Amino acid sequence: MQKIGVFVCHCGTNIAGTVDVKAVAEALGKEPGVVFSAEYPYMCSEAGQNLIKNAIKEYGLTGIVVCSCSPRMHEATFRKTAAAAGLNSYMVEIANIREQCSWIHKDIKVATEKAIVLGRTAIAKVALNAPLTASESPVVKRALVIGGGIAGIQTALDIADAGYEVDLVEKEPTIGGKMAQIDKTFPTLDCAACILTPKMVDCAQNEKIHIYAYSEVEKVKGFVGNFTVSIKKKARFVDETKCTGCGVCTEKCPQKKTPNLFNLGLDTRSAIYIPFAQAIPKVATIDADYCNMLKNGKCGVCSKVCAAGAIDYKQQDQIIEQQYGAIVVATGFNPIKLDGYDEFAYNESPDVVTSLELERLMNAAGPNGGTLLRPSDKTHPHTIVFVQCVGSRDTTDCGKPYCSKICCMYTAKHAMLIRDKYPDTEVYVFYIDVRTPGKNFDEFYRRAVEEYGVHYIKGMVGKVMPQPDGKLLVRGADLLMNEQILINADMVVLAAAIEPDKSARPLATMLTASMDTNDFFTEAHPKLRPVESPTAGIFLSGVCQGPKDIPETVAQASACAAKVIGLLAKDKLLSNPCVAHSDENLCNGCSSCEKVCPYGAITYVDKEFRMPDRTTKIRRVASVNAAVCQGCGACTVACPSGAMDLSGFSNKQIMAEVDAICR
Amino acid sequence: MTFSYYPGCTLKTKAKELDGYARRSAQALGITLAELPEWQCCGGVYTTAKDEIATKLSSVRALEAAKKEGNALVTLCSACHNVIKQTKYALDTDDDMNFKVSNYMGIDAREACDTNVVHYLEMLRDVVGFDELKKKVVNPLTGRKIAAYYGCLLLRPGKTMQFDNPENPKIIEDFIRAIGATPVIYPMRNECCGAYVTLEDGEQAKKNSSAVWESAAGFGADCIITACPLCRYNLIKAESEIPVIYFTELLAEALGVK
Amino acid sequence: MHNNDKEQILRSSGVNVLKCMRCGKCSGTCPSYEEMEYHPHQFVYMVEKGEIDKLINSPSIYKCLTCFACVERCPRGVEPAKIVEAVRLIATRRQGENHLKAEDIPCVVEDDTPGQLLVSAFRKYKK
Amino acid sequence: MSMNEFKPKIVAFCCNWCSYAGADLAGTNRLNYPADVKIIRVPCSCRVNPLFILRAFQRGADGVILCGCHPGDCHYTTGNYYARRRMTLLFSMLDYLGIEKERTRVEWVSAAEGAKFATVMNDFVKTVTELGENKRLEDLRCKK
Repeated sequence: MQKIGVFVCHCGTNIAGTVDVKAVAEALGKEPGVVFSAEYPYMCSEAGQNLIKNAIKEYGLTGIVVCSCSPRMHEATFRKTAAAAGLNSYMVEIANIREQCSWIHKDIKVATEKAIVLGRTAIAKVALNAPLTASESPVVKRALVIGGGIAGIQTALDIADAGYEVDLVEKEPTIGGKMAQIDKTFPTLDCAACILTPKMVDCAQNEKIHIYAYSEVEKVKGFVGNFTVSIKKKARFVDETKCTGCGVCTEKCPQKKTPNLFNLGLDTRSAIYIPFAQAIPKVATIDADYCNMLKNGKCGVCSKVCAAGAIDYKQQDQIIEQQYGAIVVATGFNPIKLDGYDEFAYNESPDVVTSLELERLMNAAGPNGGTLLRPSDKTHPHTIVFVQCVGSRDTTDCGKPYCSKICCMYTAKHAMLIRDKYPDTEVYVFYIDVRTPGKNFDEFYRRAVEEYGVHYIKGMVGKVMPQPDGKLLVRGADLLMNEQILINADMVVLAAAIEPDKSARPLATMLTASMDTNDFFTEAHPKLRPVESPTAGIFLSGVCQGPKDIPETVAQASACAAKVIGLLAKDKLLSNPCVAHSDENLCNGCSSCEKVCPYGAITYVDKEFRMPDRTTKIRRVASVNAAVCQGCGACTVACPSGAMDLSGFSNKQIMAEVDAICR
Repeated sequence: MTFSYYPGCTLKTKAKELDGYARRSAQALGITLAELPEWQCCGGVYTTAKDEIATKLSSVRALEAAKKEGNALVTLCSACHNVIKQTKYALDTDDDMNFKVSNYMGIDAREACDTNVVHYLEMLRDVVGFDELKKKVVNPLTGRKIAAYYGCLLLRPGKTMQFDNPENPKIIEDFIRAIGATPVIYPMRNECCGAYVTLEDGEQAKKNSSAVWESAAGFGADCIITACPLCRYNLIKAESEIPVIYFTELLAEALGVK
Repeated sequence: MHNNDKEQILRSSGVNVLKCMRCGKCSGTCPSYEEMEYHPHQFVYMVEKGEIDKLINSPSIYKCLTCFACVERCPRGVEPAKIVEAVRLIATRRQGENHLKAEDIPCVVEDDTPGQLLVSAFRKYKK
Repeated sequence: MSMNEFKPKIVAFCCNWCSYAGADLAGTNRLNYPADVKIIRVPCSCRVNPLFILRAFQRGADGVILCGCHPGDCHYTTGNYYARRRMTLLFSMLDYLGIEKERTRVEWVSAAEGAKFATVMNDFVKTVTELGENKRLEDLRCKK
């Protein structure tokens, strides 16, 4: 005989405001099997939980239903409550009367009726619940970090510091990411390379960190604590173990017309290259699209000049398979393509550049050795116009609806640096809003205006018009003056919106980690679990989760590492007991379930059965590996004989729910 | 290949050369332009208001007639093209508009107007092909530096017109290359000439139009070509120092049918 | 009265003025800016605030070229030109006397005036 | 019973990872949809046995909707593909039995698409309401 307790939560006024909680408790109290029914302002509070515990003990409850917020919120809480009172934690069901009832309906009568139906449904289900016990699975004490920018570097260093092995996968030939391309950092103006490169060296020297540069993740299998990942090491055509990074090959290579991607194509390099002086690993790479030897077999200069004999034109991509307990995504960002913004003449004039291109133009290791010159004629620019929000906060097809967050600050930085180094250059910044939340951020922006005399104009540029004399005529609105203004500029700098790296979407599919509509990874909880993906064992570091500046990225990267360490520190993980199981007496060994299982959790065994006539017979039956099964239930539907069922979501339970709703 | 053809009123009066050269060139290219019977004036400008129905009916009739002929509808004047194409877009996307027009006309408007509206330039690009056109040129205009003037009507609203990239179009430049001349790229090529405001405020239109031809001339163009009679009128009114002619005139010249 | 006008403008233009984020790109792009008393971004804002009469009585409504540059470049899809048109329609439909009268035409027409100009102007300035 | 008073019974199966979270997000954003929709949480859209849907119609449901992660985004990699195929077959069989195709639906709603969830539900309820009561498969013996 079931003895079910029902607990209706007011959630302050969140539920009680639109649902008559007393009426719900009263109606549900009359349901068959229910022996106790109560309501309380906050069921999740200590007092509320005590109410549940006392009722379980006092009435000897065999199952409880909590009518409250979404199970995604507090199912775990109430399971613990039940367990503390001696009830199996899987004898708990939640009726979601907040997110799926009180918050979406305004009419009290309608919402109350619905809440009763939802409660009734949960009661029908819990009456068929069975006690479940979680099994244990081991944790592989090794982490994978995907992306070698500042986020990935920081996460890898922190995990390694705690004593765990870390593999750092980077798709480019060197780690460093976007920060390596940046000249100075706000709000302190220290040099990005000076603070980044020591960390890169730390990564290379740390025994616990293994860097897979020029590599990509190919395939991911498994689950939290025990992932199996295939990493593709792309052919560099240079043996990493032999190359000393001397750079002679890059000097002697005759193919000098290769676009220098590290400088965003603003200058050229040789076909065999080391992206920048402080690259880690400092190993040459051959660009197969430009190398004459690889393209048509004519050249071989690099091979002749390499004293270490590291050049290997026959090198192939290599697949490495490795086990991990946790995976960190740190895939970062890129500025958007500006093809949809031809009104700013970006494709037409070389003197219209993005902010990241300006970083390279101003960088001492950049194409002009740190002197700011116009790309078109290499002259010194006297008037520079900055345009903010190019593609950010833009709901059209070519833009991004979100604020890219970093542009206001880096533009203030650029403006300030230019005014500092070239006081004869006038700098105009068109802004919609200046957004500077952050420590010392607004002070920084104000310094640009008050100390450096940067002209901030509230308004937007409508069009940039290249002139026959090479100038750029900028037409924009000055909303505070209520004027349309024309500025004859030498250069225009566009603060292009940032977007998640294109590799993130296929990676998310491999990891079965969810993403939002902008291709940023979603966090397990937007406030309380910001560095974890909803998929167990997947963690998020840096801009792949949302726009961030460097201090925020580093903070999140360390937070992410802490979560990974917390996981790796465990020897065993309790696994989800809501897994499939097969009734051997019904199973006919058809293999339908095995074919649909995405995890390979089902195998077939030959088993001896006693027949009614007292003989024995060997039959082939399905057997589920509970540690590998993730509980999707695909097999339960595929099974033609009805042998396969899913604990926690059994056929009978779901049927009972359907019945209760349709009653 | 046969198309229904909507010339529009100005092409019958002040812009006869735009029409005449277009017909002769089409013939030379093996395309038949069958003028719609009893077409009515498009109204010159599209009224964006959702509660304006009557002003859109002449375009609906043109579309319906073309559909009956079973042809795509070719337009030449930028204004006619803009008005008819926007009307078609409104019928396709605005249920209320479609409902009202259908009731008034006693037809299922969306269905009855389901025909492609193609500008003459689009026809050259997509049906003839600029490569093919190049082969048919008998009198290439080598050495001529020509500025394409798009104005606003062909390009905008970009989502509706689907003509070319509204901020950096290239169809007329490609056309110029096909007839052997050199295109001149200048930033004002997609800015407005002042349009009908010339009746309201002649100075304003003159200012707008001057900015256009001055920009083209500044980049070294020796003439400007357009598809719009009003653009041409305004530029000439603004005392353009370089000739402003219809693109069909150059086409006819290049094909040797001028 | 004001509210009726505002509703009529919103309905006939189909524009959601609340989408505007006040960037001013429309006014940064408008070829008639200098000639206008109220500028494209002000049209959007003033309609939102219900300041319709000021707009109706301003010559600005006859300055818009319907060139759609503001519509094309607006990052929020607000379509200011459609707002200007809707305001102008309120004025021309209400006035009883049109902004452009048939008897004005002969003195502005010259030999080379294209018919396109006359029909366009009639459509924009007269009901 | 006049059309205005008719309140359809609608069963929505939502996968735990995307669509149930999407429904929660619709709630968090206070996006209204009719109370006629009652959600059953399942681990994955592929857990939904065609028998559950038949049972719902047998017990008098007027519409059944199945929501899962977008194709390619399934938490279990391939579950929603199985669901899609199964439901295509089931729905055409139901259509043959007289349960109009409009009464059954598969929709992909991600955890970020609260607004889509509400839109889908509003539209589905409207469609089913217009179709009226489902009498085809209802087992009157199940009625009290």
